[in-house]
Amino acid sequence: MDDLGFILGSYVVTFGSISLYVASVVRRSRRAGRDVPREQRPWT
Amino acid sequence: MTTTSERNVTGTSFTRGLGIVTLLGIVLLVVLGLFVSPADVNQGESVRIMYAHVPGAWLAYLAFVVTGISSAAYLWKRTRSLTWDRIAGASAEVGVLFMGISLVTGSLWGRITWGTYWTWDARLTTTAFLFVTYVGYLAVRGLGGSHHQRARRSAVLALLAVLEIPLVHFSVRLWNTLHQEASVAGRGTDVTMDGLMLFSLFLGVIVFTLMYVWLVLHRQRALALQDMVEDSGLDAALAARRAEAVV
Amino acid sequence: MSGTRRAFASVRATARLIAVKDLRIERRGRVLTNQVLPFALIVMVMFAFALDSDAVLERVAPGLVWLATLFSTLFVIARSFAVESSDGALDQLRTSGAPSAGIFLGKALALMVQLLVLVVVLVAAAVVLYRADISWQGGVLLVTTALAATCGLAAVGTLYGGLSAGAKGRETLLPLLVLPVVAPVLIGATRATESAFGTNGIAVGEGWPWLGLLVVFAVLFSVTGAIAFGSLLDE
Amino acid sequence: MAHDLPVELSDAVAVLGAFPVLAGANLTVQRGEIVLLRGPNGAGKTTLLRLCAGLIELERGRGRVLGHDLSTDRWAVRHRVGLLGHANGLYPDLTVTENVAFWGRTVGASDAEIAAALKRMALDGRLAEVQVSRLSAGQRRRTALAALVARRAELWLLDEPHAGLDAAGRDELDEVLRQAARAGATIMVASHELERAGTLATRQVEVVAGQVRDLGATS
Repeated sequence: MDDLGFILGSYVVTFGSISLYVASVVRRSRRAGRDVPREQRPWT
Repeated sequence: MTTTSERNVTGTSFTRGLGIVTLLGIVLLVVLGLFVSPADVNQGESVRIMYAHVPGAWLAYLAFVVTGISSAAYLWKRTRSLTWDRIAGASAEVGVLFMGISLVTGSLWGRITWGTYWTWDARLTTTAFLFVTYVGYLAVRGLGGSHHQRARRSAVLALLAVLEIPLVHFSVRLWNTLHQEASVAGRGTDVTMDGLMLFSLFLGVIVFTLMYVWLVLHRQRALALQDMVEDSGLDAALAARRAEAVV
Repeated sequence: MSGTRRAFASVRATARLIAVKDLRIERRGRVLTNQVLPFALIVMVMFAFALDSDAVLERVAPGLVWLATLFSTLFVIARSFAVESSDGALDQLRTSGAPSAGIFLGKALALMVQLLVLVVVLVAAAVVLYRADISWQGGVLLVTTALAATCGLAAVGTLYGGLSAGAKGRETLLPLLVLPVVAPVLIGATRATESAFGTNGIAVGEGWPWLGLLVVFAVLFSVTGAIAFGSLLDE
Repeated sequence: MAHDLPVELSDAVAVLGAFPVLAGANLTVQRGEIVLLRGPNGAGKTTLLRLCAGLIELERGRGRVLGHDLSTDRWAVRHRVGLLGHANGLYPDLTVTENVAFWGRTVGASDAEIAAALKRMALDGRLAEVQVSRLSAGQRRRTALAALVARRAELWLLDEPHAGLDAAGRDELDEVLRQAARAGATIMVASHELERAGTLATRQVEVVAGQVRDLGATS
């Protein structure tokens, strides 16, 4: 069926790009986290 | 201090729990949306896109509302705190992400049901303008300056965006109703929801809300970390400059 | 002589002072007449090349007039703030104690006058190049439309121009910020002008609701701009 | 307000980007003083003046200018100071008179005061109706100084005011500053013209690596 690619594609786009975003947030926070000691983080 | 191996920087037990629930929800949503829920009478299988598209679009709008409210909270003297600014920024970023995704999934859905990727429907056009506006907002956030400069500038901009949205929406709608007879509705695209479909959509909204909260929490904390890194960089630079004066 | 005896110029006096100053600079520098207007006219001619059909041109003439206005507006805004930032005048304005609402209104007023000149020339070009024609009633609608639309454009332009005036490298941000916001002006002014031109047999009467939209837009952004300009200009 | 010191900085830090240009500056200035800021390039003289003008944020430390707290109320300082930076703040398409009149009027100066300011810097003659774009660097500096005179500021902040001026212009400038100080204004001048500025100043301070060292009064 022709539509199948579109339907699967939209799920892939949705969760794929969110995963990429999560990865970038985690990467950035790890890099920043190296220079901030744990006790200075208000949420810990 | 240099715990380079540290993996979980912005997480707490709450966000970890939230993350697990969200992941389970996503799995359930995909299974329900793609396999279990029935095809629509009119739309056929393509209705499955709805479970990813509609919640994403709604949450994007919600994210921009949150950005507006936190910007106002920053500007109001009694609640002024950089946390509000970071929530506004994080929320706008997640909103742009969700809205970008919805524009793509929406056009895929449109291609199947309307036979076209894009239509100049009022809601769609407003959404596109909203997307560009918040891309601009994020660009302004990246302009630099001190934390409070950034916060003030972007908060004013966010409130201007709140003013802009109804104007754009209203003008596009007026334009649309007067000049576009062939509307999207009435071309066999109506969805007749049965119980399971409604439940899947409902689940989608919940899953996207959880995802939104998780993302904003983490992003907001990552922004806080970046601000702290800049501050501690200042400490080091300050010490270096003071040492310069002694010589 | 001790203490302050500095008189605060009122918002109106400041606005007048700034508007007169900006227009005088334009009269001497002739950036609008010697650079922006020719650009806008070339764009109009290029549209004709690209669309290549009298019938189509006649139909889209109102849209082209306002599209050319919009693009030219970006240049006029950039010029308006380049004048302030090139020799540090911005710092002097910041330390002058002149009310920022006055600075906003003054700069917006000067911008509006320049945009009006631009629109007049472009409408004339549309009449000549695209064979648009205007009835007597259409003329009234067109004039009010031009006033409301340029007022809205000037308000938005000044607001975001102030934001991008501060530092280098921000000029490229201006179109990204301004264009989505002024979409209602483009839509409203184009439809109103269509009625004024009688494009596609649209009656003049159909243009008035669009004029309403333009007026709402102009008023909203003028007021908001006067309030918000200070915090965008004052770094 | 009469007892407020014109400038009180303690441990003031100001940054450009991530760089601390001022790294803990301490400075107190009394009313009527003419303070010369000396020091090498990049020491932070310009930033110190801009901080006092309320144009940049006080990142850390405490600072009061003319009684206003710099960390919370720096905008209130602005209209009470007169700043002459490296840039002249002039509109090249306007004439000398138009420029001075414009800046005078933004602070509510009368026509007579504007005319007096022009006369004070000897700009009321042939140059009065000349466009600033046709002036030499020194003549532009003169025009900027006339605009400054027309502002009647309480705290004058001058960054290299002598630069570009000829001998006569320098004498006129010094006389203007002395007169303003006698009338109760406070003046801070950053300059490399140590000999000339040294005779003008009542006190000298040295700015080094973002900190201020008092060199004492000059006789």
